[in-house]
Amino acid sequence: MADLNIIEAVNLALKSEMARDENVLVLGEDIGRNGGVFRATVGLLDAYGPERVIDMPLAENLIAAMAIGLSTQGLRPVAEIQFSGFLYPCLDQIANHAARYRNRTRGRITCPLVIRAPNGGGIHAPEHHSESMETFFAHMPGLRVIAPSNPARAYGLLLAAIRDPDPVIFLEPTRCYRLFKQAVEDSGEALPLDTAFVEREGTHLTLVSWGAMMHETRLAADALAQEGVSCELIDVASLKPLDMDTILASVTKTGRCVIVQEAPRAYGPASEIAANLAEHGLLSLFAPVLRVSGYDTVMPLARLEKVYLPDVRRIVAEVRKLLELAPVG
Amino acid sequence: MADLNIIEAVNLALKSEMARDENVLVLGEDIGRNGGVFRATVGLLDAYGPERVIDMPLAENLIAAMAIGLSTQGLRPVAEIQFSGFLYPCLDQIANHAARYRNRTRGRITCPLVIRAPNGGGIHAPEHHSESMETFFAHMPGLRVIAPSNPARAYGLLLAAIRDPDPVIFLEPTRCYRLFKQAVEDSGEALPLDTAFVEREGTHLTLVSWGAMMHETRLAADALAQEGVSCELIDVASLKPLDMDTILASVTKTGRCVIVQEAPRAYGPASEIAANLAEHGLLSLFAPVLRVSGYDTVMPLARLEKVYLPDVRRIVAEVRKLLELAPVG
Amino acid sequence: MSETSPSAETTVAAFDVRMTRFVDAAGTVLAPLPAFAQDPEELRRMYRVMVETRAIDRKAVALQRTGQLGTYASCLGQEAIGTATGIAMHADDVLIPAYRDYAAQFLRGVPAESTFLYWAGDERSMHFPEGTPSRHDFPFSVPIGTHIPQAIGVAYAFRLRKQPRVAVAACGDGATSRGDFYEAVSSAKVWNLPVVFLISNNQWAISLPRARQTGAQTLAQKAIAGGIPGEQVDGNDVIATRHVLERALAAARAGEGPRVIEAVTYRLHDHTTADDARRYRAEDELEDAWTRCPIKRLRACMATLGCWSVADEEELEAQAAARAEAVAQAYFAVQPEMPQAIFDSLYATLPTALGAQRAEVMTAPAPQTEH
Amino acid sequence: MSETSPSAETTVAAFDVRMTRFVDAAGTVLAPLPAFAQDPEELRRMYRVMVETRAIDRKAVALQRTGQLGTYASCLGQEAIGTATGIAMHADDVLIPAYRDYAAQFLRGVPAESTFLYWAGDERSMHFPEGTPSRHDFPFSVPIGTHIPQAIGVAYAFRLRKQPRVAVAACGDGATSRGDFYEAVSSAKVWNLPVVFLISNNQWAISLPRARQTGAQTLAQKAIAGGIPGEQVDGNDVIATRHVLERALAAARAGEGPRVIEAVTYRLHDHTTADDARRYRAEDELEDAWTRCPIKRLRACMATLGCWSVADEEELEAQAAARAEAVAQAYFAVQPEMPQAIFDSLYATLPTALGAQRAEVMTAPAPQTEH
Ligand SMILES: Cc1ncc(C[n+]2csc(CCOP(=O)(O)OP(=O)(O)O)c2C)c(N)n1
Ligand SMILES: Cc1ncc(C[n+]2csc(CCOP(=O)(O)OP(=O)(O)O)c2C)c(N)n1
Ligand SMILES: [Mg+2]
Ligand SMILES: [Mg+2]
Repeated sequence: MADLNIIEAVNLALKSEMARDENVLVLGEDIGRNGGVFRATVGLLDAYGPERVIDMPLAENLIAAMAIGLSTQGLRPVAEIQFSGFLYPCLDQIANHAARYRNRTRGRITCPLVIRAPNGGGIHAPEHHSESMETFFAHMPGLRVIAPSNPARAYGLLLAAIRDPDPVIFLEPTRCYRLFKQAVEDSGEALPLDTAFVEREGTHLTLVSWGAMMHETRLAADALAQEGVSCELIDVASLKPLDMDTILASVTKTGRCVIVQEAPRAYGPASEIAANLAEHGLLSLFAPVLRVSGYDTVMPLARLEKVYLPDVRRIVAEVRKLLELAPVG
Repeated sequence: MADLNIIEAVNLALKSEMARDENVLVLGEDIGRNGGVFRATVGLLDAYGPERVIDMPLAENLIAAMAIGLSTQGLRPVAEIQFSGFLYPCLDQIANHAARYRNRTRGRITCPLVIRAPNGGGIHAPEHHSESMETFFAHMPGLRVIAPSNPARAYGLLLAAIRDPDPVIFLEPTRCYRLFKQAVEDSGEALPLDTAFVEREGTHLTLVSWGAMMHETRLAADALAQEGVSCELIDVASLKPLDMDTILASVTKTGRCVIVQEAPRAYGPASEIAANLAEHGLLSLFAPVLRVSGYDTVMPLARLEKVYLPDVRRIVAEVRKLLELAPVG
Repeated sequence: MSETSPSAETTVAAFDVRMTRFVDAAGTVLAPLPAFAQDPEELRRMYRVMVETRAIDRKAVALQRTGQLGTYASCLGQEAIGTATGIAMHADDVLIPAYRDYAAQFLRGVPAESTFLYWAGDERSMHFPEGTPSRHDFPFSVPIGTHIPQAIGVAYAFRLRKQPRVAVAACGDGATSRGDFYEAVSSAKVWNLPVVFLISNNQWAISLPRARQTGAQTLAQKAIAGGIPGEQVDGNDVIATRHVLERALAAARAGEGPRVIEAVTYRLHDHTTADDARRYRAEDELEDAWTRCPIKRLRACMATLGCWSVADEEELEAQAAARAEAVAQAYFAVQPEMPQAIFDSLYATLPTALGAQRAEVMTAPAPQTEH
Repeated sequence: MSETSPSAETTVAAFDVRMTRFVDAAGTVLAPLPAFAQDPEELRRMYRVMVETRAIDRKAVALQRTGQLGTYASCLGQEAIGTATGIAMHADDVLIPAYRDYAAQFLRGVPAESTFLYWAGDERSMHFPEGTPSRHDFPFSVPIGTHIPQAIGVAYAFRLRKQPRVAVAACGDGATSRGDFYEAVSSAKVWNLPVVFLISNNQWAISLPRARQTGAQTLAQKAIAGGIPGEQVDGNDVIATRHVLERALAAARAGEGPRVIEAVTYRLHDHTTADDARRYRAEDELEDAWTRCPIKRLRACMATLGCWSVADEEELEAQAAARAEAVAQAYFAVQPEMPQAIFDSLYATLPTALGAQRAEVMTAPAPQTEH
């Protein structure tokens, strides 16, 4: 049981699953000798050789297509896309092929692949390195979309993603890669997909988030606890399929909900959760469902990225606003 | 003033605007001599010549990129993408470039371009021809996304889109291209962007839709009127920016809302509207906000596409369900 | 501008593109035939496949014209390429086809009624029968060219597992304008993969003529961008097409790496039944193209070689018509799928979250079979 | 498999790729120099630009190392290409650059402090000054290669308007693996566009060596896929690079169509300041590459030709250091933007729907300038 950060947990999951299943292979740009620009694949080349650790030419569309081809042959490719903004060239292959082969061949051809990528900003990276890409994938039928928020979940959910017989998009929280450590056991045990995690129980309101924003949301819950506000904290973890049961159960109890996302506000993932609450949870709601989100702006370059990013201050402010509208107790 | 169907209205808008502004040009696959696979560009080649009516090689990424290049030089390209499923290869250029040049050059380089494409199914077309693509664009900051539902709006909104100084995605309702006619005057007058249209006033509930589903929704409103249910009917028309003011004003009045979309349910456009209602309209709502939508399945091939597509029956059924939960008067 | 002295410039690489043809349009044999073509039975076999394919193809068009089938893409005039492909490939090779490669699919075990079912809009058409070579194969890819880079993954899997198998990725001339095509060609040699890129250049991509698709003089030369051999073949000469395909497949199987083949042919039909080529294509061009028809050519060649008679022709015509009719009947006999089928192959196991949607569909009125 | 008789195959197309070099690594002149290079003042000018660019580049790296700049991509070793480009282009041509083309940008009027500001993460860096040639130019495109097909649209606009202008689309070796690159090359000749594709082949794309990027022997030959001329040039020989660029630009301007130039060079720095090339690159390869440094080469050449002295060198070094320091100071002097700037250039007019978001940002605590 070692204390690992998220990138180390990802690395451990890859190592562990490559050892367990020789059909697992990794591909991506600079993932071999260089170990990946974030070091997620460090050590894999030495351990498993260049045939299973494939340095790719600079073409994300090819990476996605090759992963599809490999997966149709029963291999379990785990592709890395270097930065979130470079996922766009993969969308055609993923929507038009990976997510469809099983359905369109009525089960004959399947795509057990994983596409991993860092997601979101906050590390002062160059342009196009800081996008939040959840919505694009979560709206595509036939996929699974996972967004882990801590090392243990990154490890357990990545194992689950690799073992899943269908294509999984695995969006890792860039800014949390090295932010904190957690004890992670290399147990080989996968966490369940399709399941939201109630991270902390509370009574006054439900705070929902995933990925990098879980960290800010957790800190906000801590701050609010100081003020006597008891937050139930939910890590969505699996954006598609979305575990609304867990969220609804919580909101039924608390009657208040704030959802925190880093993606631009309009047509973002939080809207899907809020829409479900407006449909299935309306009678339990004491107050409007609020979304704390990135703005509907292009992701700013480093100097202004903090203006864009939701943070503890904004989350706490929204919660206070909510509590003014619908005071507790 | 001629009676035109939607495709004729699109054609008229293109003709009219090419005559008015020599900077307008059209590009796409088979749009020249062939007049486009849906005939939207019929007659343009003869009228304006091959330099302004550009038959493109088979590469949608190139079409988007070329449109961007042209637009940076002060031209007003209107690109046609042949079928909705072939928009995916454009997403990279649109998200990473078209939607950003103005912002990232602080106003120096701009992209006054339009990308037109048929959107949605229902015409028994082959695979990948029937997708609903709104969400992908509506989530991208820096864009406008328009989805006209009738000939007059197709004409007026397309003029507005071409004249707009920013990139506009113009999603046309495939199944309504030839479904009905309407008197359309070639007035050269653009309709306002950013504006939802209240198509019919009503008191019991608000029905919201856009594009092809407006037609089914209108028919459902007719059927419900027979039963004495008075529906206010809103055509969103501009999905981005979204005119929530008009929708909220209506729901404030009716207290009930059903949103109809053809796209898959999860993370679809209706969710954004519902989320806004859950945030800004909660106190007016007598009943849950319901979404009638496509299912979270791959768009089925022709034989089962009707199973997927929302229709009058499903809309009426949802409305009845709503009225059972919150009876009127 | 200054004149460059010759010594400032040196040639660092040189390439050429060759074209193979054994039989000309009149059926005349131009060069000693490859071994397989010296066996009359082989010639008759290839001819039979082409004629039957054409009969089935015509039946599909007829069904569409009478409202009994959806939009259909005919392979009229391109039967030689599919036939050569289906014969040249080994059973456990993988075909990643374009939508006019019917003959190849039939030879690999796809029942022709599946083809009809596909264009009628039924996903079961792509299930392909167990126990046939087609079981390995990909369905058609409607988004043009997007299947081609997937062949890189398929061929990589063969190499990784040291299997003597080859992936054949087929496409049209239009597809070669796409980044997808190029990214595959550009990278295939990096891993020296067993993959053959087969272009059916039928001169048109819907209404865009080949010359306006790209500045390249040949499509074969697009191979040079990936440092791999590219060659042209007369795609209306089934002997030549089979010959170059067998050669390329053998080379790939032997570890000699990838190759591009441009089979030069002509689309004798409209693009699909939804198209009217008279809008954009000159009648005389079409008439001229008919003189190079692959079926006519092989028949003339066989007649000259004395291995095909009028009686043979009549018998085959009758057989082919009967087969086409049988295919239509088999197609008509297919019962519609249940509505919930749209959920049942979406994931290996339907996620709980989708259970309610599936249930809703099951209570909806049953769909009627439409064509 | 049968033996093919020679008569069955004919050659239908042939191509070659040539390489131009005037001055070798030691500075020896190999062939009569082009006219511009016979003027010592021109040689000194090019040398000065390269040396100043290197000084500014080193300053940027130093600022990054001391936490005063974000991730930075150095052009160390590639100064000749940017210099040649900036000189060869006309003022109203359009440069669609890659991120190591600093010298070209400086020559076209981009202030070096803008470059620093860009890597610090400030969008104003791409506004470029009015009245300079750079005003026409594109900013860097971080998504590798995606800017290249945009050049097709730019060049098309020139042709449509009958303007004698050329678009220069620049990229690295890695970018040539992308469909974007290819779709531009493949289509450019369809309209015979005035566009020059300039590849800076610096042998590495982060950690991927050129040989594993593509099976092609040269990158210049990728031009053949589009039926356009492709040539190599020694990208560390500023004279040769300028010569082939001027020739290509003149040809494009004269209506002779598009061209690909592969400038062969070497990335002497890490990929960016966030990279450590020692992880994947052999030290001796780097040492060897230093022997071909473009600055050293031109200095040796000028010394031989007698138009550069030790005193000249010392004076230039001092000037360049002063300029780099001045650039840093100008960069430090830039005041931070206001938070609402993230809304203010998003649309020509901010949609009403976004007004509330902008207002929210204005009431938030002001951001601090960070590097
Ligand atoms: C990505 C994409 N864009 C556009 C289309 C519409 N379309 C279908 S077939 C076709 C032309 C294909 O030409 P080619 O590759 O030469 O094949 P052919 O039809 O001639 O066999 C086009 C443009 C498509 N199916 N996919
Ligand atoms: C689409 C895309 N994928 C990946 C990256 C990450 N990345 C930045 S530079 C680079 C290598 C570029 O190589 P090359 O084109 O040779 O240019 P060089 O850096 O050598 O000048 C990569 C992979 C990117 N910026 N864009
Ligand atoms: Mg074709
Ligand atoms: Mg490079």
